[in-house]
Amino acid sequence: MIRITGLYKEYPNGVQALCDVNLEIGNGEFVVLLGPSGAGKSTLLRCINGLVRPTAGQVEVNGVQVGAENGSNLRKLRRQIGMIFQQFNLVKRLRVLDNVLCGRLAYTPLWSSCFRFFSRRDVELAKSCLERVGLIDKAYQRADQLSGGQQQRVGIARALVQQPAVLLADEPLASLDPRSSRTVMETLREINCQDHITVIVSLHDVDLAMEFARRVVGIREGSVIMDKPVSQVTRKDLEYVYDGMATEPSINSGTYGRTEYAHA
Amino acid sequence: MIRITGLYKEYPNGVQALCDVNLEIGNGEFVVLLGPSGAGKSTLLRCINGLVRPTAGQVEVNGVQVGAENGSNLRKLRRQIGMIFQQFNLVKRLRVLDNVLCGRLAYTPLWSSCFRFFSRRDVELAKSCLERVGLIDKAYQRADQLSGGQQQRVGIARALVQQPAVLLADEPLASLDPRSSRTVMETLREINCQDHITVIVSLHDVDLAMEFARRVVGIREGSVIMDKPVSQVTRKDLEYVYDGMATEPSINSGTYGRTEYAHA
Amino acid sequence: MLMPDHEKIGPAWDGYLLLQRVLVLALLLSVYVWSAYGTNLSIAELVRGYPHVLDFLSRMFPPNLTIIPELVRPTIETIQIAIWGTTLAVLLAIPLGLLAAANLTPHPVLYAVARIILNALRAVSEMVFGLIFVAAVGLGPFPGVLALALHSAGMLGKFYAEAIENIDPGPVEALEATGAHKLQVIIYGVVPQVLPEFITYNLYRWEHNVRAATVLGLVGAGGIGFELITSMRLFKYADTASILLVILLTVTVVDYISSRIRSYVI
Amino acid sequence: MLMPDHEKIGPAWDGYLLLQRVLVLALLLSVYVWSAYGTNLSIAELVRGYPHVLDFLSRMFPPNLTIIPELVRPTIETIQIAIWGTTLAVLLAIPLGLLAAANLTPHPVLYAVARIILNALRAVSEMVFGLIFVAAVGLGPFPGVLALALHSAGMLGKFYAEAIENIDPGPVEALEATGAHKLQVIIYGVVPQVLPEFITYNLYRWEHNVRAATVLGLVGAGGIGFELITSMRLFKYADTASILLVILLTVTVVDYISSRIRSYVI
Amino acid sequence: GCGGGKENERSNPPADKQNAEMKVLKMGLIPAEDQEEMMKRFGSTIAYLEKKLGIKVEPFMATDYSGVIEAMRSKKVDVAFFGPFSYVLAADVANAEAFAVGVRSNGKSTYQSIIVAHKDSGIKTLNDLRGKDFVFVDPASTSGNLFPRVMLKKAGIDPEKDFKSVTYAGGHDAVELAIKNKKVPAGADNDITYEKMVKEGLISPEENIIIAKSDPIPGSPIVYRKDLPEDLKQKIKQAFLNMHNEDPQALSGYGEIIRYDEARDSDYNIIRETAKILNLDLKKMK
Ligand SMILES: Nc1ncnc2c1ncn2[C@@H]1O[C@H](COP(=O)(O)OP(=O)(O)OP(=O)(O)O)[C@@H](O)[C@H]1O
Ligand SMILES: Nc1ncnc2c1ncn2[C@@H]1O[C@H](COP(=O)(O)OP(=O)(O)OP(=O)(O)O)[C@@H](O)[C@H]1O
Ligand SMILES: [Mg+2]
Ligand SMILES: [Mg+2]
Repeated sequence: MIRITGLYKEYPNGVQALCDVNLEIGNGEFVVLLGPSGAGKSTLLRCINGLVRPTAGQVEVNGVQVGAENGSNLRKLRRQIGMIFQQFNLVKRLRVLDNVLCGRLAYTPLWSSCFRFFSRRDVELAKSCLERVGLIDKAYQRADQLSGGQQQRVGIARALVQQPAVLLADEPLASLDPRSSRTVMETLREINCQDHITVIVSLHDVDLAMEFARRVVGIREGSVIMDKPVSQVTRKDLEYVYDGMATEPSINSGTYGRTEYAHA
Repeated sequence: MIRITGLYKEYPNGVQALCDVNLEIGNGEFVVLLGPSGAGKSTLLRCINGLVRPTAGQVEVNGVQVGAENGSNLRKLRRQIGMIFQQFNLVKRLRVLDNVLCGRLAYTPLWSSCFRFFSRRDVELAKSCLERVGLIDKAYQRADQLSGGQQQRVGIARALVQQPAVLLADEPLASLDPRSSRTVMETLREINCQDHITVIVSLHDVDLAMEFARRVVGIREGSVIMDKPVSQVTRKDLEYVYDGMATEPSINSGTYGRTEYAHA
Repeated sequence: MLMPDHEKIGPAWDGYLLLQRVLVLALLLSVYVWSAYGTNLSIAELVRGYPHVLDFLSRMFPPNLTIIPELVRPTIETIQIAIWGTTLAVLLAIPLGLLAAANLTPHPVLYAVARIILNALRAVSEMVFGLIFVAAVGLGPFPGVLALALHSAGMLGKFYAEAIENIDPGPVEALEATGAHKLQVIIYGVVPQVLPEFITYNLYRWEHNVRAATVLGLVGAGGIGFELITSMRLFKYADTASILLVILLTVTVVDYISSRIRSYVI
Repeated sequence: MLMPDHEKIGPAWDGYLLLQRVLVLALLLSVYVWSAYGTNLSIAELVRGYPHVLDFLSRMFPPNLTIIPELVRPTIETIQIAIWGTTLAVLLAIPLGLLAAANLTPHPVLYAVARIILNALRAVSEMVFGLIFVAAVGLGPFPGVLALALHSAGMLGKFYAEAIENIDPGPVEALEATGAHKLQVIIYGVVPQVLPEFITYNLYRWEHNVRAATVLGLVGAGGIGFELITSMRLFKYADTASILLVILLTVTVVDYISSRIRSYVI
Repeated sequence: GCGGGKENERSNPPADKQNAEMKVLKMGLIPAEDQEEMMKRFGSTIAYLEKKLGIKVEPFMATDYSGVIEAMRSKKVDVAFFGPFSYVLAADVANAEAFAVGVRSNGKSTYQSIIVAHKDSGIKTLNDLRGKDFVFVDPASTSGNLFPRVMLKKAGIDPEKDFKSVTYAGGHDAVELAIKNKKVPAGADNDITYEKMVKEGLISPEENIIIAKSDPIPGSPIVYRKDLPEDLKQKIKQAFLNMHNEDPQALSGYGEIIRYDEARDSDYNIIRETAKILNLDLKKMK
């Protein structure tokens, strides 16, 4: 259960990124955040696990207040919250496998992680997650030798290996081809359905959002301006979220911003 | 005119990223590169302006051989080739406007750029490009204070301000919302049509590719496996490029990897 | 010169900023002129002194290579001292540097304390530490090791701290978000990022400690720096030249090792 | 410890790598033990020397604050010398550092030459430079400035080069791709990335030069370091304590300035 | 005067156990002014001493006397070579006692400060120095600072007031070179360095002219800690005094020394008095 009440965030340079956000997300939900660039999606996600400290308002995850906690309590909370970053945030000089294993750190005794020892189980788990994102053959390469999409998938594997109760995904598909995108979204759905993991994902791909989400939250200029089950989301709603898309001439035949092409 | 013959690229770690690529792209073409993650799209684009040195083969741009040239000749060539990077590659500690102005460096006398002086014309041009990507209000902010999509648009503005003869765009839409994506693609089409600028863009969004491309090149495991005018591209072709997409269960009603949703 | 001016937007920018820059420049210029007077800078003097430099250098040639066998022992001695001096310094500097890094320090008070300790270690010259440790353990290489260790710790700690402040915060955030312990974040997120700098600083400091003639002379530890000073005092400039060659060799070897390790890590 | 092993894939990895690491560890350990013997390390000795350290420190207290007015002039003198010495060093080190950075050097030969020059500047101790310049321009602060400048240039150049090698190549590539001149790439792509390190190194070196007693003493330039040594040699430890306080004050002020400028830039 | 020896009762405990069963004699050597060469060839001297004393002798060569004095104060050094002024300090701070002094081939154990001027400076007498630049060696140097200052004072010259500027060169050699290169018209040095540099051809007596010489300065003494066991002190003293008879080899490598003569603490009172003339209050130096 994630409860966000009266959340404000103003960055030091004066940008008002979030403005009175109120949200309640139940356990096991699958929520997609939609919104134009700069709307505050990343900021909102980062407030949920305490990476960004709100100017005002509160975030509560499973009854624990984020931000009030610190030290080992905060760590315990974060251990349950996996995060996929928009800019990947990999440790570039570490190998892919080590990057993924980083997701297991919170489960590893301090002393043994100092020597870079991970349990055999963790290593197996990491490898299986790499397999899931199709990168097992790159396990021993340095992260900075990967293509954009490959790096993004490493970031996804790192979040999966954490086996969290809540998964925050910030544009996890940005650099992925349609097929990998689909695989990733299916993976997210799988862990959401099977393991009852709450998934909150910000997306720019409206089609995939419509297909996978069960609830859609629209954000614009720091405020939540739409919050509906996916079945009730209309074209108008989406136009409203992105503002002005309706005026585009190329929207036709009921599909959204897409033209037909030849079929074999 | 870009002529690529027998291009091979093997990275020092042994990865064969490109394998006998042959391509000819005429002036004023609008080419979209499609291909799964890790196919070699970025590598190919980077070979065209000489950022990656091929293991074998040649790239010729407007009759000038890339790589054989160096010093001021290479610079003159590169000045004509704008590039939008997948990972933005902004100078994070510079302001947005300065990042965009970097695109004018090759046109600025050395001595005056040393003191960070740009002509009034260049500054105006940079501002108009920022306007085009909708970021004029962030002009005096540091680049690292922007959201993902905003950073990407700064990278696009930097390439536009260069007023190149050839524009290489590596996933320019990755972090953009549908509306911004469309604006960017329209901008690319505009400069392609009006100024006869050759545009080569790698994309993951098949719909947009189909809508804007005039020619589609499919890459897989370092080889060109498809090269057709967009009108002749079939669903089968795309399945072939991404391999295995046909087996996905959710492809229906003639659209590609997309489900219908409610209409208002 | 490359200061970001995020706050200044719009037309006010140009005039205000120009004024500010002109003022800073004028201030800097006057400091330089003032210092030039204070230090009697004179290019003319330097140019006129040119024959004396040649005379000095000519007395160094040809280097007296016959003394090189005698230099082996002092060189090894100094290398050993520098190894321990630098290693102890590193061990001291790591915790201090972590506490003195603004982006990693657990508490502002700890930050301030760590900075003060580092400043004090650098302010107390190696000679003073040398005397203290001679009093404690007598003459020889051991007090030299201790003196070098303490002073070097001040320098290394400061450098570590500032290298850490420069890192990309992204990976660190990512690790924090997994719920990893601070120490784990440091080992997996910070260390790989600062490793090249770490190598640079430590090997530079080692090299510096090999050349640390003054302290080692003071504590009676001898070494290659001692030979250098002695040869200069005896006006045996041909010997001096040989000793400089040996030092150059050591420096070059270390520089090479450093660049190899770094190119492997970067 | 954190070496990447990209090439080793699969099951062969564990055993081979373990062996390699054990061997490296054993080697390192034996070097340390060997050096410990060579330098007569002994913790017992250090612990037993404890009362002598106290005796030493007690002779420093209370610091003789009455001499502080007399220290103002030497302090200002040294600050001036350090300003010019460091500035000249920076001017020399910038081109050398750029050439000695593997990722920026226009040609491997220039790289090698620049590295050799930097190594030589570091190998030739400040004392030797001091003697040369005394011969050239006579006693006083000016030869001190020159000696500090040359030696510091060797150190700064190496640090610049390695800081440049560590930068994110992305922005540099982006600027190269626009057809910008190499110099423009450096000013817009490299400088903003290394600026914080640049500030750290230069201010550190300035601080070091303020404390550079030996050379300045040798060339007859005096200054605060010279006062320090003199007070120690005359066993006026209460004066020594005061001088250390003055140096600590200088160091702290510079450290504060440095951290302010850096936090503005980072 | 302030005879350093007498005031040292406080740190003069009876020879303690550690001394009684001393196995190693630690020796601190400071190459003062003219002795660097000797220090480098000290091996035969060590061998001679070990034979005579029957215990191991461990030498430490230091470039600066303050370390050796500190070590002596904390009883980590038993025997040391000092310059005359550093001896006075050591007697005061570290309970040291002079017992022998080297005699040079000219039969003298003393040396002299000199005032040197360049031939082109037109300086012929001390009085000509007024209004000129002047360079001393180092504030703590006996022959390069203390004695020259007394000479000047006796000639009615106050360096701080009557000279255009006063600097310290840091080394005896630096003074001579500065004068030779006309960077400064005149300065202070001692006769030993002067002669050595002339011999090496670094300066010539025609260019660097000696315009004044000081009273004899007692030579650099060999000292031991006062609280060593009496019999050991005697053995050490005898070993040095008999060196030229028993093993001239041990003197060698030190071509200019022909033997060691006995020295007493009171020989160095002249240094103490000189320091007093200059208001260098040794009592404050604790
Ligand atoms: N570190 C920062 N400092 C200052 N302003 C920031 C910072 N990070 C983000 N912002 C600003 O806050 C606003 C919201 O940013 P956020 O990253 O949350 O947007 P977003 O919805 O994730 O956009 P995108 O889809 O482009 O990633 C933007 O206007 C951005 O410029
Ligand atoms: N610097 C590098 N060193 C080693 N291998 C690399 C490097 N850059 C890319 N590769 C490898 O080369 C192959 C092609 O990479 P490239 O970046 O061209 O792919 P891409 O088609 O752009 O993929 P994406 O859509 O994920 O960006 C990948 O397998 C990648 O792992
Ligand atoms: Mg975002
Ligand atoms: Mg790519």
